[in-house]
Amino acid sequence: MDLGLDVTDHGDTTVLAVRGEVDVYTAPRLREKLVELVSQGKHNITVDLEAVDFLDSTGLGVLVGGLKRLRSHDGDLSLVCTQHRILKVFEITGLTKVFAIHASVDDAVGA
Amino acid sequence: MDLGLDVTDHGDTTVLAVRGEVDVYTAPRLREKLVELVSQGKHNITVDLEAVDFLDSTGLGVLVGGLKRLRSHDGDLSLVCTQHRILKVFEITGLTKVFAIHASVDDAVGA
Amino acid sequence: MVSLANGTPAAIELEIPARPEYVGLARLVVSSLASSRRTLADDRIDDLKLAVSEACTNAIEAHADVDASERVLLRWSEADDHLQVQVEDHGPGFDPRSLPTHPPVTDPERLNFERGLGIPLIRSLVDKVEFNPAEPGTSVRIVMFCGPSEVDVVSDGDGEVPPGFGTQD
Amino acid sequence: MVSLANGTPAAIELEIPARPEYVGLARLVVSSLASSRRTLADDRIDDLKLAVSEACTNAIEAHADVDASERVLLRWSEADDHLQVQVEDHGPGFDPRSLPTHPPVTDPERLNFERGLGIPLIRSLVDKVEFNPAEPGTSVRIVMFCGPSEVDVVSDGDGEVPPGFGTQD
Ligand SMILES: Nc1ncnc2c1ncn2[C@@H]1O[C@H](COP(=O)(O)OP(=O)(O)O)[C@@H](O)[C@H]1O
Ligand SMILES: Nc1ncnc2c1ncn2[C@@H]1O[C@H](COP(=O)(O)OP(=O)(O)O)[C@@H](O)[C@H]1O
Repeated sequence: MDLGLDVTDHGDTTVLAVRGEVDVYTAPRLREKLVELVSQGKHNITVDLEAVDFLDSTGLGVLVGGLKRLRSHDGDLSLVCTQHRILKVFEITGLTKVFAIHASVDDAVGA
Repeated sequence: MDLGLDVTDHGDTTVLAVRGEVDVYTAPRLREKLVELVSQGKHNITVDLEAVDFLDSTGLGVLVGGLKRLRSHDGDLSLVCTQHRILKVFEITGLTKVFAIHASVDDAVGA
Repeated sequence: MVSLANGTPAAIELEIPARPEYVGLARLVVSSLASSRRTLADDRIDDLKLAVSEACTNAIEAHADVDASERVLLRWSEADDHLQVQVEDHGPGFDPRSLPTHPPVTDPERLNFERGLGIPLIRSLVDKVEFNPAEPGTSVRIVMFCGPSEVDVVSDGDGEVPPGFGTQD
Repeated sequence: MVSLANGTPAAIELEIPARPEYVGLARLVVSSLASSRRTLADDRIDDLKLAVSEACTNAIEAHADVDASERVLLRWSEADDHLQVQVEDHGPGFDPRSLPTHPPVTDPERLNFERGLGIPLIRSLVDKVEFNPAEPGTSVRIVMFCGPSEVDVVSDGDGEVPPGFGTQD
C-alpha cells in the first residue's frame, strides 16, 4: 500500500497532493512530509485530498497537528476535498470548522 | 460477485460476452446459459472472454462441456481472448489445441 | 436485541498480526464482504469499513506497548437484518466510559489534540457498538442494521457538532 | 527445504465457510497479500491466486458431500525467500497419486472430461505443492519462491503439452 506525496509550489502556497489510503500505517509518512515542508520554511500549505481513497482518525490527527505547527509560524494549512466520503469524516468530527476546505487547488491557492 | 452474460447474434454466430470472474461459484450460471442457447438452436457460439477477470478450472470445464454439446449438434464453440493471464490457463492445460481462439469478435464471426 | 451466536456457520474469521501494515487487509475483507450484501448502500459500506479500521487500529496500538507479535482477530457474521463485526485483541483493556473529551472545535486549544477521534467516529458511523472486556484484552462488537442509514450526517455549515467531538458537556 | 513453522508471527489466517461464494474472498486476500510483497511479479501473483483458488475449490467440494457447514482454513506465511499458503479442509481426504489422467488433447475423447484440471494446474503454476493428509481432511501446502518465475509457460502453437494434461504416459 503506497502513499503518494507530491509537492508543488503555487506562489506563496505549497500544495501537497496526497494519493492512496491514509491510515495508521501510512499517516507517519504524511506527518514526516509536513514536518519537512515546515522546516523548509513552507508556512502556507494546502493538502490536496482529491486522490485519497481512505482517511481515518490517524490521518485527521496528522492534519490537526500540521495546522497547529503552521499556526505557530503564523502560517496556515488548508485542504482541497470534494469527495463525499472523505468530507464526511471531517463533518462528523466537527473539523470542517477547524480547516478551510476548498473545492479545488485553484480555489485554495487563489484564496 | 456478479457474472455478466450478454448474448448478441452476428449472422449465424451467437456471441456470448462474459464479464467478471468465472469460478466454482459463478461457472454454473455460464453452464446454464450455454445449455439454454443450445436448446434455442444456437449451434455456433463464440464465447467472448475479453472482460473476464479470472477463469479457473471449473470455467475451463464448462467451456469443454459446451464444445462437446455443440459438436454433437455439428456446431462449434470458439473463443475470443487476448488477455495474457486468461490465455495462459488455456495454454498450460493444452486447451489451445481444443478451442479456436480469436483475437476479436469480428475475427471470430468472420471466420 | 441482536442475538447472533459466535459460532454461527456463516462466520468468517481473519486473524492478522498486530501490526499497522495489516489494517488495510482488514478493510479490504470487510468491504468485500459488505459489498456482497446487496441491501447495504455504498456509503454505509464506507462507514462500516472506517469503523472497523478504527477498531483494528486501536487493537493494534493496544499491543504496541505490550507485544507486537500478538494477533488481532476479526470475526464477521451475518443475520437477516444485520451484519456484525467483532474485533478482538489481547491488549491491556480500557474503560470506554472514562475517555477524555476534546475542547470544542472552535477553541484554539482543540489543536492540541491529535488523538481520541477513533472511538467517537466508530460511535457515529455504526448502528451499535459495544466495547467488552475480554480475558485478556478487548472485544469490540460492531453492528450494522441492513437497509438505509438511521444516522444522519451533520452537514457542513452551522449545524450542531455531535457529542464526543468537543461539545462542552 | 522450506522450513517455515506454522506459528510464525507473520502468519495470517482466513477461515471461511466451505461454500463456493467465499472462494472469491480467499483470492482477494491472497492477491492483496502477494501484491504487498514487492519482489513477486504480477504474473506470478496471478499464478498464486489461481492455484490457491483451485485448492480452495477442492476443499469446498470435499465438504459438499459431507457437511457444508464445515470450514476451510487458509494460512498465509512469509519468509525471506518464499511465500507459503496452506489450505486446510476436514473432508474425506484423497490420494493425489491415484488421480485419473486425461486422454490427449487431440483425442476427441478429451471432451468427455470437464473436470480434473485443478490439481495439474496447481502443479504447473506454483514452485512447490504438497497434498498432506490431515486428521481428518487434507492440508495443501503451496510455496512460491520470490523472484522471477522458474517455470516457463508453454506458448501457444505446437509446443509440448506439459505432463498431467492428457499426454499419453
Ligand atoms: N482495544 C483497545 N485496547 C486498549 N485501549 C484502547 C482500545 N481501544 C481504545 N483504547 C483506548 O482508548 C483511547 C481512545 O481511543 P480512540 O478514540 O480510538 O483514539 P486514539 O486511538 O487516537 O487515542 C486510546 O488512546 C486507548 O487508550
Ligand atoms: N481437498 C480435497 N479433498 C478431497 N478430495 C480432493 C481434494 N482435492 C482434490 N481431491 C480429489 O481429487 C480430484 C481431482 O481434483 P482436481 O484436479 O482439482 O479436479 P476436479 O476438482 O475438477 O475434479 C477431485 O475430483 C477430488 O476427488
